[in-house]
Amino acid sequence: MNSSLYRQRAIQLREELSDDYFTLWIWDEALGAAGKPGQFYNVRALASLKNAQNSGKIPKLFKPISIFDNQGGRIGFMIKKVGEGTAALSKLRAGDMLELIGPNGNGFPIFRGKRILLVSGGIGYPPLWYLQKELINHNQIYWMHGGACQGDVFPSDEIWTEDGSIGRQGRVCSGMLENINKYDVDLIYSCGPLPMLASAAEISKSLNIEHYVSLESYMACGIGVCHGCAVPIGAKNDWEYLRVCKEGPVFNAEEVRWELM
Amino acid sequence: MNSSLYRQRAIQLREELSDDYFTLWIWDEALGAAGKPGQFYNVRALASLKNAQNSGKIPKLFKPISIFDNQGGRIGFMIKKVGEGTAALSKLRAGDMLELIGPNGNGFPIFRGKRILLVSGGIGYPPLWYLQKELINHNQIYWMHGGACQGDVFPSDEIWTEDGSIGRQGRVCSGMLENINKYDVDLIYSCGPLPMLASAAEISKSLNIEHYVSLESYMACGIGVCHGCAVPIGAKNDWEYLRVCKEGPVFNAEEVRWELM
Amino acid sequence: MGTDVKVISKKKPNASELLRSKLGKLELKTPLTVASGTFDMESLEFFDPACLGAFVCKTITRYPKKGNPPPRLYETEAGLLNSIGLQNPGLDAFVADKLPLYRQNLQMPLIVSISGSSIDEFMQMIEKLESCPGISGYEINISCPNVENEGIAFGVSAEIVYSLVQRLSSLTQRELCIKLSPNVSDIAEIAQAAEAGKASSIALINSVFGMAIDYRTGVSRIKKGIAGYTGIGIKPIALALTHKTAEAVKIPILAMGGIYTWQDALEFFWAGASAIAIGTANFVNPLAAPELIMGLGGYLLEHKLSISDIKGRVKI
Amino acid sequence: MGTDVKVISKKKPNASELLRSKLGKLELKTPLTVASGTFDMESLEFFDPACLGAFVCKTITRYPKKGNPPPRLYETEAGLLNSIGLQNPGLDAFVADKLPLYRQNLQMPLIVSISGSSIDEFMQMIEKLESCPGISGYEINISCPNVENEGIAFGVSAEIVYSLVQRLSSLTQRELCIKLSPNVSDIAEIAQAAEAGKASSIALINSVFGMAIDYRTGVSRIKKGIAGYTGIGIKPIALALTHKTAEAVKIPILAMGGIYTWQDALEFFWAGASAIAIGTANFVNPLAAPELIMGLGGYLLEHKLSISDIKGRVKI
Ligand SMILES: Cc1cc2nc3c(=O)[nH]c(=O)nc-3n(C[C@H](O)[C@H](O)[C@H](O)COP(=O)(O)OP(=O)(O)OC[C@H]3O[C@@H](n4cnc5c(N)ncnc54)[C@H](O)[C@@H]3O)c2cc1C
Ligand SMILES: Cc1cc2nc3c(=O)[nH]c(=O)nc-3n(C[C@H](O)[C@H](O)[C@H](O)COP(=O)(O)OP(=O)(O)OC[C@H]3O[C@@H](n4cnc5c(N)ncnc54)[C@H](O)[C@@H]3O)c2cc1C
Ligand SMILES: Cc1cc2nc3c(=O)[nH]c(=O)nc-3n(C[C@H](O)[C@H](O)[C@H](O)COP(=O)(O)O)c2cc1C
Ligand SMILES: Cc1cc2nc3c(=O)[nH]c(=O)nc-3n(C[C@H](O)[C@H](O)[C@H](O)COP(=O)(O)O)c2cc1C
Ligand code: FES
Ligand code: FES
Repeated sequence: MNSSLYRQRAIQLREELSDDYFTLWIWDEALGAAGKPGQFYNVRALASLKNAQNSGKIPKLFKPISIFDNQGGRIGFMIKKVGEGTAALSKLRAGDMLELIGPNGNGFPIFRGKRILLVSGGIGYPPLWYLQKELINHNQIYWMHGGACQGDVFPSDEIWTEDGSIGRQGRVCSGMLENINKYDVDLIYSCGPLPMLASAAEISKSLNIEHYVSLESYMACGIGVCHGCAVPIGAKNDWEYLRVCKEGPVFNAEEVRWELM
Repeated sequence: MNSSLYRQRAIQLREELSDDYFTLWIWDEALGAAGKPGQFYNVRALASLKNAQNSGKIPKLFKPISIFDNQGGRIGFMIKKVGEGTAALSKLRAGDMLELIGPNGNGFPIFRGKRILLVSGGIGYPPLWYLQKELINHNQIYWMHGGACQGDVFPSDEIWTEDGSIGRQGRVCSGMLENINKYDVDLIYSCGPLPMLASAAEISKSLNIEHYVSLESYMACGIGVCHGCAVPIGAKNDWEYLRVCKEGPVFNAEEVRWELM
Repeated sequence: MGTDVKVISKKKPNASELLRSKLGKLELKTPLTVASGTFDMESLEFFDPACLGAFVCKTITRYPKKGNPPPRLYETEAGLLNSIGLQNPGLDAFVADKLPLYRQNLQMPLIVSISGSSIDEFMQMIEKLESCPGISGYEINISCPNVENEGIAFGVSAEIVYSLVQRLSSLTQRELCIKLSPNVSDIAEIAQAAEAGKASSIALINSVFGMAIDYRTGVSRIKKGIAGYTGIGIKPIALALTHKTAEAVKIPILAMGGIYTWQDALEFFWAGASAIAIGTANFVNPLAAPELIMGLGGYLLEHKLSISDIKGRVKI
Repeated sequence: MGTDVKVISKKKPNASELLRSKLGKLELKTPLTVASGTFDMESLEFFDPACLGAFVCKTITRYPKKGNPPPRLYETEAGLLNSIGLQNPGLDAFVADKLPLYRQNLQMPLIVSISGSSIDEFMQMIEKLESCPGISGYEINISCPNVENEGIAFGVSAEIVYSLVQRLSSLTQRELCIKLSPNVSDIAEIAQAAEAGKASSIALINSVFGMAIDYRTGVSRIKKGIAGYTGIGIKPIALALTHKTAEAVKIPILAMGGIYTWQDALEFFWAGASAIAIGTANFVNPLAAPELIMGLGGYLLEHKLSISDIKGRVKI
């Protein structure tokens, strides 16, 4: 059976990050060669359909998780437990099996010679980690990361928390303008909750700075079949619903019809 | 909260009997005083509804299980794994929690000074074990037990297996007439699969011997509320659907409308 | 008053006030009732009945009904199939034997569920029940999927529902709740017919048509074949139909169908229910009712909400 | 021949013969197809397509459709809510871009699913598609719950279904399969209308109306409110409607609704299906199709059964 898109892989290592965040590492050389920053996998803790009849347990959908790190086949997923699917993932330990579909979607466009601002919120962090590794040798990068509280923040150049428990207090976007000016930014990448991305997009638009966002969406197939993950993309009066899993998850911030989301 | 009918009790001991059969023992003095032979509990491996929303696991119905033994509070359930509910029970070990509703139903009528034949098939064994302990001091008892193969049989006076792997080969009812004559039987109790009970009832009817059967039925509430477990009981032209969980599970064999089951 | 709802911790003295509800003409101490056919006096041995706002009995018919042949039950992956066939002792036995028992033991409004095979039969039943004290209302079951040519026929035609309800409403001042079937093309139309006939509330949903077959033998799991499907698997359907009906009529809705937890209950209030009932959940968790009310009361208190704050306010 | 169904072990040379099926005018190598909107070329990267007897594409309409606003998906306890709104590029783009792709890559019959807002529109579509080679049949979607005043209106009226099907059947010699909605009072009547109009097969069921609400915020999980409910939770409903329809018509049935495993498939054959499709299961288990065919083939072989031995022979 040709299962190029579907795999089961054992967890090699599990790391605890903070209360709800953890990292799962798998090993697959072929996948290591394939995945690009911004791409994601649809993953699931191994669930069997075999006995759906009488198991009392109904298998659920896969969940999209970005590539957090890729060390030539050592692939990491950084995950936040928010609901059922991620809770099942949070129970996995080294040796347990992960089901994977992917890599899916288009990655971030990669440039050289830019002064780049990375803006992430909460679980928007992982795709930008992989991205900055790809960009770091040929660009200047400044990374702002924000979260609700200390548990939501991870290494970056500038930290914001809403409760002020660490770093600067407030929302991460409040500091964007300052840094854009300070570092003469000409390219922005962002990933995080929708309201944050919308604010970030407004700022970049007003300054006419190129800006790529990685969007989230509820997914069923994750491979472009069902059109369930669609978001409105295009010009104000000429947009269409594009699939986060196929044409996305990365879109040009200016083309996202934020007012319709 | 007054929960007289519903309890959670820890398993004190678990015993393996054969491949699919096992016994679970709990300890409850009040229940020990209450239960009579032929009564049953609706039991379930502890399942939580709390997170039904997002657990991926939908709690299922309780399953009726007879009182197999009662040693003044040390209560035993002898169980055969046949489907989902009993499979969940089969996974329980000492210390795990059992949910219990009961005791339910009416027990066997108890007599003295009788020459009794017990006839059981497969998992019809447990209620008769408890019953014979109640009867043994004041009656003469001969117990015939049958099953498909060696794994289905348990201590009794006479064993039948369909595959002949142990005891006499054939169906247990084939030997009834012989024993009825030999022991001058004037009372029969039986429990087992429906076809077996129907044959046994035919034999007792032809000989005009008093006969009580314990019937099985799929149950939802187990306490007489839903009428889901009903079976046709009464005279040939004047019967009604009675509840196995409430008016049963023990019925006079002559009143069971076998032709309608 | 605090003692009315014993399941709610005494530290939160207002939960019982937040839980007070109305269903048409009835004042309910809590918005929780039980689905006809899934709860009876025996069930009250599980918990303090104070968590219930009203008691709905198993449907009775003019004459005794034997019910359907067994097997009548089968549990599917996500719900229950039943085919009871409205087994009941008939109106006279109900009035003679059951009603006194209810009157004596229930500390809450009693709603009597009835079904009939003709408008006349329904009218006869109401007439007789009107002469009995201790009844707060009627649930008119025009939607049982397990009885051929009876009940269900009424449920699918708006005209018949209108004439039935209009006749019945002229016979009683008690709460008149019409229980609808989900197995129709347009439930809103049926609900509007009931409202036009002067029903004082709507109950929904009854069981959905469902079936299961033993894949090895081909034997239907339920003797009669097609049965009534209930439980967690029908929740999305019940919620959609509650919302549709709430948009279509002004009279209050007693909603049910797959409600297991207080979170489920809140979904139905948002969708437009004034009160809710649990059915299949009673079998799966005999303490479903007190746990639901405890959770609901706690949530309302914590968020300083009453049910009327959220009723029908789903954001779409 | 043995190589057609690679998923079946070579030691059992007859499984592929036992799996051969017919759906109306079509000869199928296996009785398994895919539910419209849940499977596309991308899905074929998961497994050897030889396990499929036919390919049903996502519904297309005469003109491009933007689709519904997000969120369009929500997973419930026992199924999936979707509200795609028939997003598709329209007939012309389909014929220009998609059809050549299918023709080039599919090694099996292609069934094109179409929907329209009027009988005329349906007719225009068939007329255009008739001029395109490489199409084996049409699935006429008169049952999508996510499009207002389009499709669904057809699905609930027997008269309209009759006139629609009668016109379409006069336009084509290809397989003409009418896909019915479960959200009707009497599916048998609609199926009979389709048969009278000379449909060559019936597909059922499309999604059931369903809804889910965030209990904390009251926000509908799906932007448009009421959505289409599919998956394991609708299996009992689909099975009941398959049985009802099989009793009512002679033309073959392509059944779907909650089919995940080969055991599910057998239940539908007993109930009267000639072929089956998997939809939501494709998302939950991308290998559902080959696993189903492997299990089904093995079971048929072991018990020396063909599908016609069990089709419609449910014992009630
Ligand atoms: C392209 C892409 C990449 C992602 N990368 C990562 C990653 O690297 N690490 C990570 O932890 N998460 C990532 N996510 C988010 C992750 O997919 C969701 O957290 C997950 O699907 C939630 O599933 P659940 O079953 O745990 O929770 P659910 O029960 O589905 O939901 C729990 C709560 O979260 C909300 N929610 C669920 N899914 C989403 C969603 N997709 N967007 C916004 N809110 C949602 C629900 O409304 C609910 O309130 C990514 C999402 C996308 C689309
Ligand atoms: C009063 C009473 C006392 C019982 N005492 C015992 C006991 O002491 N020990 C014991 O092991 N079992 C006993 N049983 C039987 C036990 O309840 C069933 O085996 C159990 O309900 C099966 O549930 P399941 O979920 O494991 O299997 P399911 O998935 O429900 O069924 C598995 C298979 O068994 C068949 N089946 C299910 N339930 C029944 C039933 N009630 N009768 C006949 N066939 C059925 C199904 O058709 C299916 O083929 C008793 C039953 C009754 C009614
Ligand atoms: C075993 C059983 C018996 C039922 N009997 C009746 C009945 O007599 N009258 C009635 O109106 N509804 C009856 N119903 C339907 C329920 O009242 C309720 O409408 C349905 O079960 C949906 O709710 P649930 O999903 O919470 O169970 C019955 C349901 C079950 C499961
Ligand atoms: C995401 C999604 C999209 C669908 N799109 C269509 C469609 O375009 N046309 C159609 O006739 N049915 C569509 N359906 C319905 C399916 O074809 C099928 O009838 C339904 O899902 C029931 O089968 P299932 O339970 O196996 O999923 C869609 C279903 C889903 C889940
Ligand atoms: S999730 Fe199915 S198309 Fe994106
Ligand atoms: S199981 Fe409910 S009445 Fe017996």
